[in-house]
Amino acid sequence: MTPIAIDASAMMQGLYCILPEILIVATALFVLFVDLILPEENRRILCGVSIIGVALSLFTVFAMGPGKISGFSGAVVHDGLGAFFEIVILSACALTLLMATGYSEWEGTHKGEFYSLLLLSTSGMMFMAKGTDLMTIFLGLETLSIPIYVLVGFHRHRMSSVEGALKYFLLGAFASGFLLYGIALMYAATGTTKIAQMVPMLYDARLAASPVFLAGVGLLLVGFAFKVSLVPFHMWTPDAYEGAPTVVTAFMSAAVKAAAFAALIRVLLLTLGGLQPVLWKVLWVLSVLTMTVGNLSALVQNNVKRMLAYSSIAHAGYILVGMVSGDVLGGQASLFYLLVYAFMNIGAFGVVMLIAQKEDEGYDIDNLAGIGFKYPALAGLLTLFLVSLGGIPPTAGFVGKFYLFSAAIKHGYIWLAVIGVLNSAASIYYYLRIVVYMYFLPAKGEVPVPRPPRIAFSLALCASASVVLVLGIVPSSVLEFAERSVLSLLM
Amino acid sequence: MEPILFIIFGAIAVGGAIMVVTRKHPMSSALYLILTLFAVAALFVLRQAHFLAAIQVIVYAGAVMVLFIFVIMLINVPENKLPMERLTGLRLLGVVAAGFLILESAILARRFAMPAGSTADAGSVQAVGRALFTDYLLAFEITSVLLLAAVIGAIALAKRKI
Amino acid sequence: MTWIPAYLSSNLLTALIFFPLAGALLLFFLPRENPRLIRNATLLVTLVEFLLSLPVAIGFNGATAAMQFVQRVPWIPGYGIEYHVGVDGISLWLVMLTTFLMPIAILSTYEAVEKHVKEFMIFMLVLEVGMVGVFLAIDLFLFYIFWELVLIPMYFLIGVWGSERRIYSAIKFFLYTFAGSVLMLVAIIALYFHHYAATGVYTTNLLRMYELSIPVKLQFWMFAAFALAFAFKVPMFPFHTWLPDAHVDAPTAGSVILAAVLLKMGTYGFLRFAMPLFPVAAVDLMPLVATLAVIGIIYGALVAMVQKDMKKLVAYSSVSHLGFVMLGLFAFNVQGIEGGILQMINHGVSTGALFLIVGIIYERRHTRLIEEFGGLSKVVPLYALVFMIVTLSSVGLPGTNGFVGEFLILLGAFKTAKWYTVFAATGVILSAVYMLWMFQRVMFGKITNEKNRHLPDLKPREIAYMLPLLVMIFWIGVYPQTFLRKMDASVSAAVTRIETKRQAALGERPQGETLLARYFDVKK
Amino acid sequence: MVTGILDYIWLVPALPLLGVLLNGAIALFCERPLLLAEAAHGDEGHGHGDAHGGHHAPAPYRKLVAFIGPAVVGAAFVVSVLAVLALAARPAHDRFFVQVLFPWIQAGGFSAPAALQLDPLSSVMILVVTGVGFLIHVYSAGYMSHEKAFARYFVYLNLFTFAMLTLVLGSNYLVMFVGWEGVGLCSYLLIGYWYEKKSASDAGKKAFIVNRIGDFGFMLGVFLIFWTFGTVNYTEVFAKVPLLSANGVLTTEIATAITLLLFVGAIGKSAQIPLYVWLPDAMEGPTPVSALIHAATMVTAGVYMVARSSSLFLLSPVSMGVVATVGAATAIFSATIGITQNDIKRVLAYSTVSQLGYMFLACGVGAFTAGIFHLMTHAFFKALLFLGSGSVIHALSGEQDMRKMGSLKKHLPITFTTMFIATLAIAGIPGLSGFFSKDEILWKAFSSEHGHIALWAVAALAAGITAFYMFRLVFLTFFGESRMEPEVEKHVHESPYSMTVPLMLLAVLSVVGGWIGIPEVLKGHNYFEEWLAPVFAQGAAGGHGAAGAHGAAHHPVALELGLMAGSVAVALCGIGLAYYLYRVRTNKPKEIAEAVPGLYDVVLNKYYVDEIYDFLFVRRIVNGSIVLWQAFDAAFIDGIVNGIAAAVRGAGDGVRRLQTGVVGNYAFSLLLGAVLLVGYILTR
Amino acid sequence: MMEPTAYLLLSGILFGIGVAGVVARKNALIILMSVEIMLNAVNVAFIAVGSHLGDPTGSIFAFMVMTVAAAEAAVGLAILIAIYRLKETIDITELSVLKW
Repeated sequence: MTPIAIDASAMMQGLYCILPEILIVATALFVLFVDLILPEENRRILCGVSIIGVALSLFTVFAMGPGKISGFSGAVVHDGLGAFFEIVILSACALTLLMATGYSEWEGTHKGEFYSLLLLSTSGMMFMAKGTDLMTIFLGLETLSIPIYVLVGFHRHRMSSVEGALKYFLLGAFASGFLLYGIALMYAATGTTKIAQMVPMLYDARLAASPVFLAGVGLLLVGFAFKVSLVPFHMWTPDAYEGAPTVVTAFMSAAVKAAAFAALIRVLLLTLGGLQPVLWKVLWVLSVLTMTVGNLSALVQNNVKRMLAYSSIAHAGYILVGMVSGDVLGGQASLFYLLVYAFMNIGAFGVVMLIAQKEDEGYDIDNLAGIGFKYPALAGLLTLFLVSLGGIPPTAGFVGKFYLFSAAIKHGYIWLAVIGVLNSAASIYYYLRIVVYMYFLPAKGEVPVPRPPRIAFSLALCASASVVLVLGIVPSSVLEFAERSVLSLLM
Repeated sequence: MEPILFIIFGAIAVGGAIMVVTRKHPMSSALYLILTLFAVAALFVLRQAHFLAAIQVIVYAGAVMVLFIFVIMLINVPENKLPMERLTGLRLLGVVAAGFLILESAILARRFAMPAGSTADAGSVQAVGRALFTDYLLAFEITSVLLLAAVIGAIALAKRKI
Repeated sequence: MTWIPAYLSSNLLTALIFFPLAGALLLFFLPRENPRLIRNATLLVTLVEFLLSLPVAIGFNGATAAMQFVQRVPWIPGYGIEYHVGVDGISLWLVMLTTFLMPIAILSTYEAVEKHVKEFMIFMLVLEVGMVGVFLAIDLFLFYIFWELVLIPMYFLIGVWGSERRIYSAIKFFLYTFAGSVLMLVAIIALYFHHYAATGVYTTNLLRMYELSIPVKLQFWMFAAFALAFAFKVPMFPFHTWLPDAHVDAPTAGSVILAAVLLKMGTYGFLRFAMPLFPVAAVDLMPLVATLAVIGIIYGALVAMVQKDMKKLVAYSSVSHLGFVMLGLFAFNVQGIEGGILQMINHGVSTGALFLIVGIIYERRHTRLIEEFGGLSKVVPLYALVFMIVTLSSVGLPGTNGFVGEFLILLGAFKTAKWYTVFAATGVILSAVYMLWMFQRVMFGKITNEKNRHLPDLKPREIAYMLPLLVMIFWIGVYPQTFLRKMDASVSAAVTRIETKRQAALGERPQGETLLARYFDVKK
Repeated sequence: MVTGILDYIWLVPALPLLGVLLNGAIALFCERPLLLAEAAHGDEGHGHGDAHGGHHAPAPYRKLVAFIGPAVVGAAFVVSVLAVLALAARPAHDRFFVQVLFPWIQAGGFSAPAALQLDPLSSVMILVVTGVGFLIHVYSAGYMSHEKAFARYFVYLNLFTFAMLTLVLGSNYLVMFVGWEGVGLCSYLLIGYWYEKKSASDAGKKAFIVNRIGDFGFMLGVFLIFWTFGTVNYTEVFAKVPLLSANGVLTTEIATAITLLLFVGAIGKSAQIPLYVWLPDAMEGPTPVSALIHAATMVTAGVYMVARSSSLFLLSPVSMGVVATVGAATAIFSATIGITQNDIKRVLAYSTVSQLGYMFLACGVGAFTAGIFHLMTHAFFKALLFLGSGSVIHALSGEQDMRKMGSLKKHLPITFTTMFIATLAIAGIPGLSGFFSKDEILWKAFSSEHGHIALWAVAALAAGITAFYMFRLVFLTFFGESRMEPEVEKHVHESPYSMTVPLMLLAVLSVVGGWIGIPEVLKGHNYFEEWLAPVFAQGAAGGHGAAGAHGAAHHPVALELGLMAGSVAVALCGIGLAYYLYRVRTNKPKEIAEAVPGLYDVVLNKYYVDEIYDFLFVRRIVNGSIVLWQAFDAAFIDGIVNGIAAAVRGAGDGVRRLQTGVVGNYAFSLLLGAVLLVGYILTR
Repeated sequence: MMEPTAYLLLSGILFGIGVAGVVARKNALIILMSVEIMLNAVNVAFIAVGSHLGDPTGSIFAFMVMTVAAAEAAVGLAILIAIYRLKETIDITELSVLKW
């Protein structure tokens, strides 16, 4: 029996490669520890600690640069794509934490577990974004999911919260089954779970056309589609989003989606580049269905949180438009959009969270009536985020959509683009409906007094707003970054 | 030898699984599930995956199912308050769809062109352990994070008072 | 242009676009409690903006068709998207119209807008940014951004400060125009990639696109997409139903700007984009466009005739007037197009003035129903005089601006499309019918409603903002050369470009090819 | 000195414009506050307002207005006379002067400068316009002196003069069109001067709109001219006629199209069938306005335009025929209506329509000179008639119904005398102006190559009817028993000098006006024809030979004299009949009317043309538009729009119902997706 | 050894049964158990393929799946307990406050 030889330098490189994740996990543990020793009143420190950890991690990501570092026998890789998504995920996490400072106080989520789970989930997302082995990706997915199931149900005295958690959990587990089955089929067809090893095999036309492999990819797609809530795998989304504590909803809508898309992009762009001729129809249909169903359902919602949930479904459809063509422009557009989407969506949830003062009740759209001129800053910010979600210039949402649809048109998917733009036109209706309530309608009775935002909360909102505006006006640097990220994947 | 055992244990597994999904009381289901798990463990043994077979019995049938049974007893829904299960149209459609899935997997299995096989040792404790601590070290570590999260989560959700 | 230093002239247009934005930012810091200060500050901003635009008009060289005062800065370099602005004879007067009308519109709100003055003014200024930008952008991407930018402030103006059905109208306005323009976005992107495929260069530069020769079938679809967006905006029959609602429910200043400038974005779009980019399709589809234009002219006039609400009447008259503009543009000759452009200006001045006039009476009586009035001439003679002049201008009486535009349009269109013109010219009769009828019912007769007996006549402020409009009415009517001269070269160049490109594109095609066969794969 | 005056020709329209500005300023700054104060005051004390209002000492500004208004027109007249003299001083072929003021509309190849053209034709017109116009302005100063909005009236009147002068002086069709529409506007404003009266403002609107229908044709004609000739300048157009008709560009069809379109304009402006309906209603305006606009000047613009375009008309026999037929038909048609009308001004209005028909008849048979000649003489005597009737109305405190007049001869001697002269003139009594011009038309209608015996017969009959109804008017008004209201009768008075002097001057002109065009057959010399010859020779040269101007040469002198005698006889018959019916057997008319009630009613009600138009067009269009608006716009288009919105919302509502809330269903959806996806991949 | 085809078929059947259980049952506990069946089915496939190829990946993947299954079971049961405490039911059709 030969002893296991450990290559120290490879080990070090591997650890360096996952340094940001290590930092996050360490923070999570540290938070738990602090929670133990901290007196009840000073719980706010937990949030501060978490934010510092996230900031450190984010700094590390930047410090590591976009260079390619592979680790653990090719189970993970730190490359441009990974870095990009880590930035998206960590930003989303940071924004969420900033907002959580206030939210936790109102809704009683100031608990070590809360932050710790949030961070653990984040680490799972990062693994998912960086994983190059289907196993890593799967484990990342689960690591991100399990804390989220809990976080959705974190208000365990609120029926809707727990119900959302149950639905999300049951369906999540169900979908994991499909994902695993897909991976198993892929493994059966190729004999490996490492994406890098699958790529060369795909030059073999027989494999590329093998039904087992394709079915595997299809089921893998189902698993991811569930996470990013593509129709018809989306059914959990509105319920879980509505039930979850709003910070968690914001976090889910941005970060979880980004992470799942990260994996999807990695798999689709890289490994499955050769499968594009087969899969584009599937993606096309999924994209159209997702956009349309999401928008149509959002149209008739009276609960702002639920409306935003459906809107986030529709946005998954838009992002998928970038994947249909499966080329650099599409990937890059998706990346850009995910980044933008994280900021605008979290921003929107943030404002809504402030205005609605109570979970389960405050999110009725009537509650927004008369806010507009009474609280101009809040209403203005929400309007900005909604406008951006609607894809109206000069906001980043517009630039993002512009590139997504460009990618489709470039490859001749004109109808996809047409359906996309018509969808975004329809979506304007419900985004503007919120504006209508805020500005055009008088309040029924007293205008609700929004929660006074803490400094951290305001910071999060301002940061989101500036990103939405700045990227709307000068998007080129981020676009180039996204392009480099995609290219780094393909090279 | 293997085909016969495969058929026996396969049939047990399938039969157990069918019983799991058709029993009214969750406790019956749980017991049938344990049966299935054992049958699957036996199949693992057939495939020379001794390590996994052991884990299957110890962890799965042992720990996880105990947890299940514990919860079933904790919740302890009286017989008459168990959900009334009726096969509505949609459910029927669901079962049909599941049937289609099986059909599809059958078609896949028929069309399956397996890569060339090897007789290398893949499932022994040794082989698995070696792989686990070299190539799959990261995966192993991530599972620890995963389990940590699960523990925290379960406590956060289930403990009586926070 | 020599008297303007180069460093100024190259930054002038940028200053012109963004100065109101700076003004809007300034307003943010003014105290909400002092609406008077806010109003005056806004007025000052718009006046300065107008002064800024004067050097453009004066320094503009009418002898050349080239873009002038050009500024070009890379924006999203990897994709060939630039911040590229410039002015030529086609856009010059539309920009001037915008800057000219803004102070007037602002002045008209001094008493009309009482709630949320600060926000109102900010939206007005942002609106101006969008409008000026639309006319100055030479880059398709930039153009689209400004094009959409206009929607939001207008949406708010209608929705917050409008009258009864404002919400319905605001949403209708927004969705109608937005739905149209997103299809244009698709076409813009498709054009962008087509340019790349043809030349290997990524660019959204309109001038480069002009040089492109687009396959005929593709032209059809792209033209359709562009035309749809613009037709919604113009609005052409049958896409016009948002207009009466939006106009009626918008506050006066909003209606003024909406009618005077926003609608022109549509016609301008046709002239700047749809026609020169896709000349074959444009010319081939002329019968369709002209038919819709003529229907619009007659239909708008007829429906205007039976309106009971003054604002709605004016709104429908806009449909009619813009039908003229469209007919002129699709004459594809210098007369028609120059007439069209001039008519855009005219419509801006006259209809703007009409809305102001309705607004003045609305402020006094809080109703716009024609039947509520009658015999006003006796109590408000000055108002009656102004109303009369504007009415005549709208009717197109020679000596006023309306005539010159209409005449050139019909003259040009007569060459290209005789029978269309014959029908269109009946609009001249009908406009007299509905305008004079309204004027008569409001102004003439005995005072039937006691509430009208003590209406005050025009106040100095109202005179102050109506006077420039009256001056413009006569200026354009009597000496249109000021305006025509500067657009001549650009329009001629556009006409030539359309014709040569069309000839080139159709050069080797079989004679007697049917239109259907040209665009669809129709087998005989 | 005289030659140099031509360079100041712009003063002719400019002076009235100056009047507009000055009077406008006065109206705005002096009159308006007064009127407003009065309106407010009159409001408080209803009954007393009237008693005092009329007898205030006239405000000083009114004198100024009364001076400026006529003075500017008078000055324009002086300039005109000088200019025309200067023109006359030139040799006949050189009597032509164009002054370009500024480029007006230029676009591409199109150029229409704001330019004035003085030639024999326009000089006749400006003399008539400024001359008669001046007299009417003077008259107005008296007639309107009790009106509150005095300055406003003169603003309009001056503006009208300006527009009319622009019309006749313009050197191209577009400038003519400016004047053309301008006079229409002024007509609108002046008819609606008493805007508080609904009938007045209705009439104004009607006039404008009907005119617009004509303008529609005119404008299309101009387009066709431009695209045929490449220019709209008179000189260039007419100069190109021979060339273009030679090389086939200007075919007879195009010429017909152009001229018929132009003629549509003329029909509208000059109140010919079928667009004459506005003119009788136009009598709602103040009487001097009727005299100036609806008799002497504006309504003749159509004739002027046809004459101006003579060289085009001559290219198209069809158009000539149409013009002549319409003219003749209008002449007889409106003359018959004139018989039955009781409103003194309406009789004159229908008479005007009828006389305009004559002028068109003249143009239609190629006798443009005769047309213009009649235009001029008609301006004199018809203006006189209107002013006279105005004097009568003035005297009777606004009474216009002839049935409530009678025996005014003794009360209003000057008015009666002058009006009687005019009546003789219009009836065609030899020696007076009307005789010469009308007779020339009749003769040309018979003799010209475009003419026809039927045209002559109709025209002659119309002449008889004219004589009849004009004398009916005179007899009813000035002779017989007084049928006045007693209250009115007390106040009857002869008008002031400012009114009677113009009457007298016009009477003189009505007499002598014709003497410049005495036909050669009467041993006279037709100076008028000679003066206009250069203008129409142009056209004749381009047309079918010199038919129009010299047609008479082909016919024996005796025939001409005979026809002349015949027409005089017809006129005398008419007069005789009128005498018989309204002086001798005064209850006969009633009997006749009762004998043929249907016919009488039809004629009395102007053949119900207004009602027919109303039924056929106005109401149809209005009702149709309401349907368009409510059914098409609101229901159909918005129905689609809102329908789409509702459908989308409905779809949304449908889709959301899929979200049942039950996890099993969600799982089913997921499963279905997976099954389909894998199924697609397998069956692909 | 046998070709893994039969195992794959078995795996498919087990998976299908699990799926049917998830779709057709109302009792959340049984649904959870059905999910476990699905995961086991996957494991069968992994092990079968892994042993055929002589590749430990299959085993390790199966091992990971088991870990995940355990974690999921823990969290899932915790959620069920939380729900039961609130509503005294684990019938999923009664847990439909959130819908539409």
